Amino acid sequence: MGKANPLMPQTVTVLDITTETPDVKTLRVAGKEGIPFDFMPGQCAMLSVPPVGEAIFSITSSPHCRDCLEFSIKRVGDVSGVLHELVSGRQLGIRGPYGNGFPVDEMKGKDLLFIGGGIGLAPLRSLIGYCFANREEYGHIDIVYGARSPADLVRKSEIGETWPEQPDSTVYLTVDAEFPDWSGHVGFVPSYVSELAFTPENRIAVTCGPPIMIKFVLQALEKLNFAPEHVITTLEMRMKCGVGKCGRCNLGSVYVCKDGPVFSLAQLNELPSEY
Amino acid sequence: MSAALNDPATGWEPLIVAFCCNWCSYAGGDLAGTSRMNYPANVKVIRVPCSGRINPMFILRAFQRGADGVLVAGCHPGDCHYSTGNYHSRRRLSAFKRILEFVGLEPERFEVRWISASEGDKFAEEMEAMTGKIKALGPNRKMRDARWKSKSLSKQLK
Amino acid sequence: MKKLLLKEKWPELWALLAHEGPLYLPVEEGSVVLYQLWQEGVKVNLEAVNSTVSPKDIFLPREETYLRYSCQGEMLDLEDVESDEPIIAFALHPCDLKAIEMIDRVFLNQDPPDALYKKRRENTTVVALACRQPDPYCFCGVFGIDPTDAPGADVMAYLTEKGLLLEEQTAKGKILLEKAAPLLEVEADETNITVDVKTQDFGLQVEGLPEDLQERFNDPVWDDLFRSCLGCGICTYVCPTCYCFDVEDYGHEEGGERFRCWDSCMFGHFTQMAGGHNPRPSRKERVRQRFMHKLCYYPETYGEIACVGCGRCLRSCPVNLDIVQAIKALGGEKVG
Amino acid sequence: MEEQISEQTVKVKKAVSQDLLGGRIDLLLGWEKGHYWWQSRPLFARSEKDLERLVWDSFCAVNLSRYLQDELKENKKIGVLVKGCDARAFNRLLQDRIVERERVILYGLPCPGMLDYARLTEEGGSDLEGIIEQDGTVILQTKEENKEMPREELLLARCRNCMHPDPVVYDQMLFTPLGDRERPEHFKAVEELERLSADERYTYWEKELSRCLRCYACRQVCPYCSCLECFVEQKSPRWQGRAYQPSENFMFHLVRAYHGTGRCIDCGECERVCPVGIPLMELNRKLIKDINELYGHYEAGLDPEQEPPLLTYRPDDPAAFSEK
Repeated sequence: MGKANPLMPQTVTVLDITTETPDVKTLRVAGKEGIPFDFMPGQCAMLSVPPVGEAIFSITSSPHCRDCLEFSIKRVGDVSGVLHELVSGRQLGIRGPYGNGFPVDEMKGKDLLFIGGGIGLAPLRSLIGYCFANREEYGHIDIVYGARSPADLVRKSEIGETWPEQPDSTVYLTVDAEFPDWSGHVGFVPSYVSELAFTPENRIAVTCGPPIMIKFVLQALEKLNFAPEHVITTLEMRMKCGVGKCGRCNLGSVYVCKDGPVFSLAQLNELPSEY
Repeated sequence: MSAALNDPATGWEPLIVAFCCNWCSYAGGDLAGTSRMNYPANVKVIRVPCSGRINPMFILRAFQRGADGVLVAGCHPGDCHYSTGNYHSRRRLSAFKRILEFVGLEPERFEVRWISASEGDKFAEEMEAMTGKIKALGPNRKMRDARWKSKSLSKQLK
Repeated sequence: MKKLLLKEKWPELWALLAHEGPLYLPVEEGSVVLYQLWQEGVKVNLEAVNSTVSPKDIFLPREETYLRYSCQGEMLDLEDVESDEPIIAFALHPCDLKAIEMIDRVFLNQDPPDALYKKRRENTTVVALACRQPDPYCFCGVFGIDPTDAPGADVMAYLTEKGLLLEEQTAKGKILLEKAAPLLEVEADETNITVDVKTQDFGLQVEGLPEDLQERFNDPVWDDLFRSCLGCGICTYVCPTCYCFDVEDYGHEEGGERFRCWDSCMFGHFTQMAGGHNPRPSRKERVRQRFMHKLCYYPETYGEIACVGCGRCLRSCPVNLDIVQAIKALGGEKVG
Repeated sequence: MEEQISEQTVKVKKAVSQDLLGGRIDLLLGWEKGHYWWQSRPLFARSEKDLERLVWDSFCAVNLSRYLQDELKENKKIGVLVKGCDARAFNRLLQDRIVERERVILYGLPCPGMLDYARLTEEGGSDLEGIIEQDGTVILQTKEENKEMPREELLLARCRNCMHPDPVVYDQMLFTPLGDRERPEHFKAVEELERLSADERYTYWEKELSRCLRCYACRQVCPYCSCLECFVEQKSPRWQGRAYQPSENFMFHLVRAYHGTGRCIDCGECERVCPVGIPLMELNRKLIKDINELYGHYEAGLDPEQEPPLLTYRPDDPAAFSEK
């Protein structure tokens, strides 16, 4: 079913749903034999709940997890709204994977700097998981992650426990303002990045978050002398087909759904800034 | 309505959607019920705060999804709980009724009636009368969405 | 060898072909000519040069259901909806076929191919009709299209005084003409069937324009060109090379269908994201997108401007903000 | 007439150039020629050079008031050339508080009606080369011989029905007003449809609407369609589906027309721009006719102070349904 028609989804079952923050939930879904398709970190999938429709989400789990796919989803629209209401056991439609994914091969042997904000951790988490699973391929790993408030930090067990315990890696957390139960760093992600003064030598920075955060992170990295080729981000656009045909996610002649969503800053500088 | 009831071959029964104003007509319907007056089960009542709340899109949506007739029932002019809602709806719904007829809907399929909270008998009579007229006309196909399939009865009873 | 179908036998041919499967041909309704399904009583118009809306909907229908779903409890059942009918597309003009070739590149040649489109393309036998005289809006010559020749067609047809001269160009075309054989006669006189059709060129010179535009995304020309645009979707819907679509569900929580339908980059909600952000928030960005796609992005990928000079946007745009105006504003004019 | 029109163009240019070049207005909305002699398109003039392209001829059909909603966001004061219908459209926008009167200067153009290229070619053939206008007649120049026709018979359908060729609101009237007209056949098409049976009417509309492409040109061009969010794009509830089903066609066209009850200025722009020739004015005029019959004569856009009929009521109003 659905092999011939790229728009045709297959069904997967919701294994469970966890509430991450007041507006983010993580869904774990699986087909009869675990993950419905192979994918690489940074790729996306189209989830559908009829009659509400389809929407594209980045895959949050790491490819080495074969049992299920994870999606951390923020409630912003109709489809994300109905996904939040699903209960475990319920089936939904899925098709994918879409997009290019992160350049995991080019990143080999490099130190990595992951910069995430809010729900922007979703695609990064897949990549972080991949790098930890292939730990010997990569150098030192720094993770800078922030959110509006402590309550808005997603994947708390990973950012708080799993990742800091990994060898040769550091996790830096920050929130936008002072909170009574927060003893960590306070401040916006971009300024924290500047403060931490990462050096660009042999390092690749990967950032994902709200557009305004990305904008200032890119500026901060530029000031730290990161070459545009070594700064990587992912874009979000409205998509309908996922296969470069329906016509809405293009930046010039490049389609975010198939040529992206991952771009280096060098690539983005060459494209119309329509995102 | 179940698919079976809507199928002419197996004994078609009309489906009538009645938008009833909370303060008069819905109470009139209640009174008809508590006074044990009989009115046909074909009528599905939707309570609205005022006949002035009726957006013509409600009426079209009802026809799209299988209504054979639509009734809007409100307080008598002058008796509106919000003082002038039904004066406005009289103008609006008159214009809308005419345009519905202009594109080919039979006049009997869309009606407006003023029914007060004390007129339980009138409520029952109007429902009876409308059901009779629609039965005579037969099922409505106009403006109905051919893709719409009735939901199963079990789901509706939930 | 060309075969002649006498005028008086046309209706017989329509009836015969329609019996085989859906037969689309130019049908006149008042002032409008559209490619519609043939049925008894429709007014076929083979004289019309360009239909009001392009015949692209034969291959990319305005609306196409491809999935039915049903949901019982937790279970979701998704079922492919397939249609396998042999289609006949009759009297398509060379420019429209050239446009189909342009859509083919996106929908067939680019991985993954679009299954729905592919099936329709494969199932369709195309009879092209050579133009005899151009419409005042035609400017296909600007793009090097020969209005009397459609290499991609299965059968090539020519209007003559007596009727239609038909010539097979492919195996599919041969089958079609074999079916029609009883109605056809061998035509001895084959001269004078193609005339030299000269379309106007508005003084356009499009060579080099795509390359030139690559640097002009932020050109001030865009600050004014869009102003008269009303923000309707006429240009994209009548255009033979526009192919954007939307996907939508119809039904309720128990069952229904999913279909795709035409959409237009001229609409504000086309790129509107769920969270409210819109990368193309105003008519300026949308007008730029439409013309840049035709004149720069598409050629960047496929080497050819995505316009065939059919003139439909010149005819139908309520404010004459058509592709010729855009090309002129962008400097695509002959010098001197 | 060709000369007269050109003369008129000169006069229009003169009138507006003082204001534009003198800085009284930042932008002038007028018309310029399109690619063809039968097309005039909107001109957004800011300079003397722009003004050179200005024309006022028999093809200036586009309603320029429609652009005010957007252009007033960027310009302090705008001058607009208005025909009779454009001026009523302006009143409509005033009434909905879309525009501020003091930020607009209206140059009134009494309008003899705009010519319809489709009618011209119907009479003169598709190879029509041009026209010459002479008081009330049009000479069609064809390859063979010229044909003379009464101008009235070559107008756009909407102009043949126009009762108010003179702008009802203006700051400066540029030419001698033409006076109101009687249009006894104004509701003729509506009355003919009314005489059909319900089923015949339904078949008629189902067929006419089936051509609808949902390009929304009728909405975009309309001076009463100024909602920031149209019901068509509303997401929850989702009223308008995107399918081309009869039910969806009726939803769009009935609601679109109905939203114009007591607000439609009868300008016919929707019908003019419809690329597939849907007789939209028959729906709009039906509503105008019924409102007139039920609640007294009203013409939208004539007087912005007069309350639109659906915004008011009288306790003794009649109804189109039984009130027993």
